Amino acid sequence: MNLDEIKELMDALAERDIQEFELERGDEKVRIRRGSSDDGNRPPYVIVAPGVSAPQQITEIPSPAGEEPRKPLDPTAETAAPTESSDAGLTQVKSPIVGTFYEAPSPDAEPFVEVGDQVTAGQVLCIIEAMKLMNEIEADVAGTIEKQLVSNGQPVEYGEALFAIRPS
Amino acid sequence: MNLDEIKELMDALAERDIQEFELERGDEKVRIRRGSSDDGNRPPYVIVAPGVSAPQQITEIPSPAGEEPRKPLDPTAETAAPTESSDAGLTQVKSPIVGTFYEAPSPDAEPFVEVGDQVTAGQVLCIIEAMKLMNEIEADVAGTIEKQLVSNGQPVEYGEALFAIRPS
Amino acid sequence: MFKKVLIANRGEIAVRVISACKDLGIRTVAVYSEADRESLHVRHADEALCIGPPRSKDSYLNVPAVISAAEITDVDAIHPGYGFLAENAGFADVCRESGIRFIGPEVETIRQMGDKAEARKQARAAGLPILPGSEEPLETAREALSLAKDIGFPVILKAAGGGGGRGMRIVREPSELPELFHQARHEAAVSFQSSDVYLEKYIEGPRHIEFQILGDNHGNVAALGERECSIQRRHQKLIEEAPSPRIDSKTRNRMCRRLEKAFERVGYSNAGTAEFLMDDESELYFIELNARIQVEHPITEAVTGIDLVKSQLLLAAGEPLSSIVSGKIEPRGHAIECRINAENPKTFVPSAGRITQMLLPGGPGIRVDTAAYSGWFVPPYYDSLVAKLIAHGRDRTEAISRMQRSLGMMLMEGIDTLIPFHERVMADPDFVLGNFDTHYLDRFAQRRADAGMSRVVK
Amino acid sequence: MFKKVLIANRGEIAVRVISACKDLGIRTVAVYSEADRESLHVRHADEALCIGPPRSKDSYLNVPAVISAAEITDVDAIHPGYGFLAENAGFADVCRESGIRFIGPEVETIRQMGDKAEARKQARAAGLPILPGSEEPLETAREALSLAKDIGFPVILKAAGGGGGRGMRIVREPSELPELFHQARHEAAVSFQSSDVYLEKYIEGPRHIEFQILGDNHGNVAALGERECSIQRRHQKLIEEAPSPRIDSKTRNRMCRRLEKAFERVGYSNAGTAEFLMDDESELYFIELNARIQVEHPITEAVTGIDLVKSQLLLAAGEPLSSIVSGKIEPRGHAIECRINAENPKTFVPSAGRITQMLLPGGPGIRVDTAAYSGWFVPPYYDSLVAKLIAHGRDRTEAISRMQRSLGMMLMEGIDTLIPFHERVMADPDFVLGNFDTHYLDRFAQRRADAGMSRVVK
Repeated sequence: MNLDEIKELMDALAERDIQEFELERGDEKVRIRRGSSDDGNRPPYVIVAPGVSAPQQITEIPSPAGEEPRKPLDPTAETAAPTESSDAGLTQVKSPIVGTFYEAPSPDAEPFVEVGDQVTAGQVLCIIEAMKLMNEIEADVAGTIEKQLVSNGQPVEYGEALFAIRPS
Repeated sequence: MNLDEIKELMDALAERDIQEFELERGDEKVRIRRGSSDDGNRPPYVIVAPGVSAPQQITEIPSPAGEEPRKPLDPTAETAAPTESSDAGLTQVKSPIVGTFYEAPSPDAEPFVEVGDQVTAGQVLCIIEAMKLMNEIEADVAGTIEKQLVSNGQPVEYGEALFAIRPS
Repeated sequence: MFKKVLIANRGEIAVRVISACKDLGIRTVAVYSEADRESLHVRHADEALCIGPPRSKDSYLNVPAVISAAEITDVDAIHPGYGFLAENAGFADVCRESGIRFIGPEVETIRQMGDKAEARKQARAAGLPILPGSEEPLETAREALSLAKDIGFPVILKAAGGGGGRGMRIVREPSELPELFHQARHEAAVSFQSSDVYLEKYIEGPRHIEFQILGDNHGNVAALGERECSIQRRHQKLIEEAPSPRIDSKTRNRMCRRLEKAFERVGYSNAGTAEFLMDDESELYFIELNARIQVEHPITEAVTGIDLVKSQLLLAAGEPLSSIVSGKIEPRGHAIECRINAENPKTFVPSAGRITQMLLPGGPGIRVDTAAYSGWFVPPYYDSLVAKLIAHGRDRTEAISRMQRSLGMMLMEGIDTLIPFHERVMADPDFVLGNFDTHYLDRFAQRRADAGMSRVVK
Repeated sequence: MFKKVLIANRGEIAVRVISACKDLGIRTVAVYSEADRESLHVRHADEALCIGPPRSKDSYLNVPAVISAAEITDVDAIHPGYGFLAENAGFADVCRESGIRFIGPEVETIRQMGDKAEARKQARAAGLPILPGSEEPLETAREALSLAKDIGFPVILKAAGGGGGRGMRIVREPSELPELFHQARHEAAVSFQSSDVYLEKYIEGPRHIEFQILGDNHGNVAALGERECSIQRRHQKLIEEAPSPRIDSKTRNRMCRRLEKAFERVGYSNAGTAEFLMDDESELYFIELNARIQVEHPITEAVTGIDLVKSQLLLAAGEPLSSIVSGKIEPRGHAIECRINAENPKTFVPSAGRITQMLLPGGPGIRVDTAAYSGWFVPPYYDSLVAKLIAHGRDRTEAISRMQRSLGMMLMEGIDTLIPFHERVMADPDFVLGNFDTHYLDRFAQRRADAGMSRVVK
């Protein structure tokens, strides 16, 4: 199915007021959902083969200390998080690298930002240290820091959410 | 299924005010949902891996000669068979034992019954030979023999359908 | 060689026999009950026939149904697996009359070995060590005392008609004997309508040791070494290993040579297992012979490199033993089997149901024999064994670590299994040191209960 | 011994390394890309970290991400598996600088062995047989002819900068040489900006033979015998076996002793594989050394009983070789590995997708190494190997019959796999007789195409 066909399909759905559509054919799979999503609480659509969920539930989130109990890693959790009603409209700043999170430029300095601060796009929010290199992480959008999701000195993996910003 | 067929299908759904539709056929799978979604709590749609049915589809029906191709054994077939429209109202006489089916008491005798015959409950319909013993199989109900499902001299397994009777 | 074999069994052993047939290019016929329509043995066989409803007596134990299935599929031979019809001399007889080779010993041997007193007599005549005791019922306490002194204490008094512990008395001191003798006779008389009582040497904490036997149709027998099967719960083996941590090479060789002589004398053919009790001085006493393949045969396969089920087929077809066993057999490394039963790992209550997800471990030294798969419904009608996990290593330590690792990497979701139980045993210091006997699990359970209790008290 | 090891890999080899760590009681850290969130190595490791997006260069090949992951999880060592960072001297160097043990040979050895010309030079100096040829580029056809006559025809002319067949000419007769020499030089000049051409002995139908090496940090090296890996498609091995059907005990022992001397000389430590070409007179010529564990290591494990990955960990931790290898190593039985790739069995086109149902074979002599499971989505980003099926038997015949049987009993639905391809090879008389070389699959495909054609014509 090429792009034109997909567009045609979308038009067909709109004309006929069809809300959801799915097609699987060999390797190809298409799924379309129309209209306003008033069902924000609904978990994101996930294709779950019956078996697949099992191993995931048992895999663990990294805990460098290796001692404290680790919460189960749910592969849908990450995408699900932003859709939580309280998080609606929030933008997450995620770690682009594996490393250690620092909220301040040096141990005795003030944090770059605190919850409630107004930030501008491009403003430095924190540092991720990887291989002795300090990587500054910037805000993608202007807005208000609503949440700091990791604590100072905590190891973070790739894609881990660091801050939630309410865009202004 | 091509795009035109899909559109036709959507129209058919709309005309008939059908809310949800799903089709699986070989590799192809299509799912369509119409109208406003008020069922926000609905668990996410799950595509069930066809896994479980797989081994069944490959198991084979016994073929004592061991040479001719064998049709796939579908575990649901047996229960499905009587619900076919043409078979509605028919009663199947099944083999209570494993053995060889004989339609007549001896090779040169007439068959016990033929298609179209009226039979009474308890009337002998055939013989299943097992371990040199001839076991007479009787009709459970009175009625008309509509079908003879195995042929003379054919091996039968436990539960295999032998005749279809339309009860009178 | 046979062209086509019917497997009169289900589950992992049916799959195992089908595998051996495939290795030899033999076509296979599976039989199944209505509850086993989705079972793997049905899938893997060349042909499959439904032979009856779920209950064993109507299907897998239904001799006419099995024989009819064999006749209409025109097979040369039937492999009975273990359990069901495996040691049924009547069935073996019907096979012979129907011109179908029964894969196992001759009918007469099965019958003889099925009678424990007769088997004991044969063993004694063949020079195998048996538990010392009275051959005839004892008339008086005095007679009993005299014999007990000859044998040495402790001894056990057993009702001749007995079973289930009734009419049974363990006697540890000569002074106790007269009183206990009269108690036993009285209880025997009340329970079994006969006051006949026998006396036998009593072994306090015996180990269960068994030797694998293979015999051909030409008078040759080989003993392939032992398995230790002391980890049992209510006489159900749960963990087996080969070799035994308590049998040295010299003892093994001596016993193997004695067994070979003894079983050549009775003309034993095909696979068999001689079961022994071992006391704490490593003395072995013959108890009985199982005239079939055992559940735990893979551990012997691991340490000898000999495919026992393939051997059964070859031997039944008349092949000489020399084509299977050549030269002296020394166990190579160490193998352990854990029986993964569909049972609650604490209460041992069977757990039928659908397996929603399954992961089988792999890697070096790991073998899994199973008929289960992701999505399969474990039926409630049959025994609870759903998989056998076998770990083979260069020594016992490596075998244990591989077993621990693979238990941890194995998953059967949707049903309870003994996997957590086995993990606990593998981590138990007594197991690791080889300090156990057939009462091990009682103590193990007790210790764990005590530990739990004390934790609660604190 | 290490307390915690990070596995810088994915798929079956990551699971394999985790297994070896578990056997030694070492804690494990898995790293994974976003595409591998549901992968088994993530499940089986004690800890797991996402290190980047699906593409390998952003995750599994991303040195800073891997090193950071190792630092924040505080591991002692990193096992690189095969592929990805396994033979990356730069990565090994960063590990050393970061105070993390790289499980493999020393950085200098990796670097040396990564340079084929240098490796060849070292091998020659150490007395290993290499393909006779020119050490320097040849200036004139006359020079080439003279060398070719010394070596014997056929010879091959190769562009110094070459690759992909360009600038390559096989010369079968002295008379052809001048013309082909000029062609090769011209093509080399056009393609690689250098007209430099080398000459080497050409082996018509070489067999690919490789020897497994283990070395400790104390100067000791053991060669554990060979693997034959001639069944290849476009230089990708598909089927391997140990021992080679064409190497006898004497040749094996002689080559093992030579390799031990040669690699002790270069101070080789940890696991490695010396690759050779073998001509039709069973002469072996060294080509290169792979300084890592190989995909096909399980067949050596099967016939030697030595756990090679566990050995890597032990050796990297400083254990002496004598604690792993004792006495003379003779292969026990025969082992074959089939690579079950997620590929179309006829076109070899990779097939990503969800595995809807999976059955793994068991029984005697069967090992399956896989990271796949029923319900898993095979991602399209990495190599197509989804499982390794290893069959071990008392002899090659038994290994082949076990492989055939278990291929037939293995199932991976939802994706294409090479299972049917392997079934065809196992049934091919040339394979069964051991008559093959690295061109076998071309002939095999051609024969099948011809057979198909003639059927159509009729």
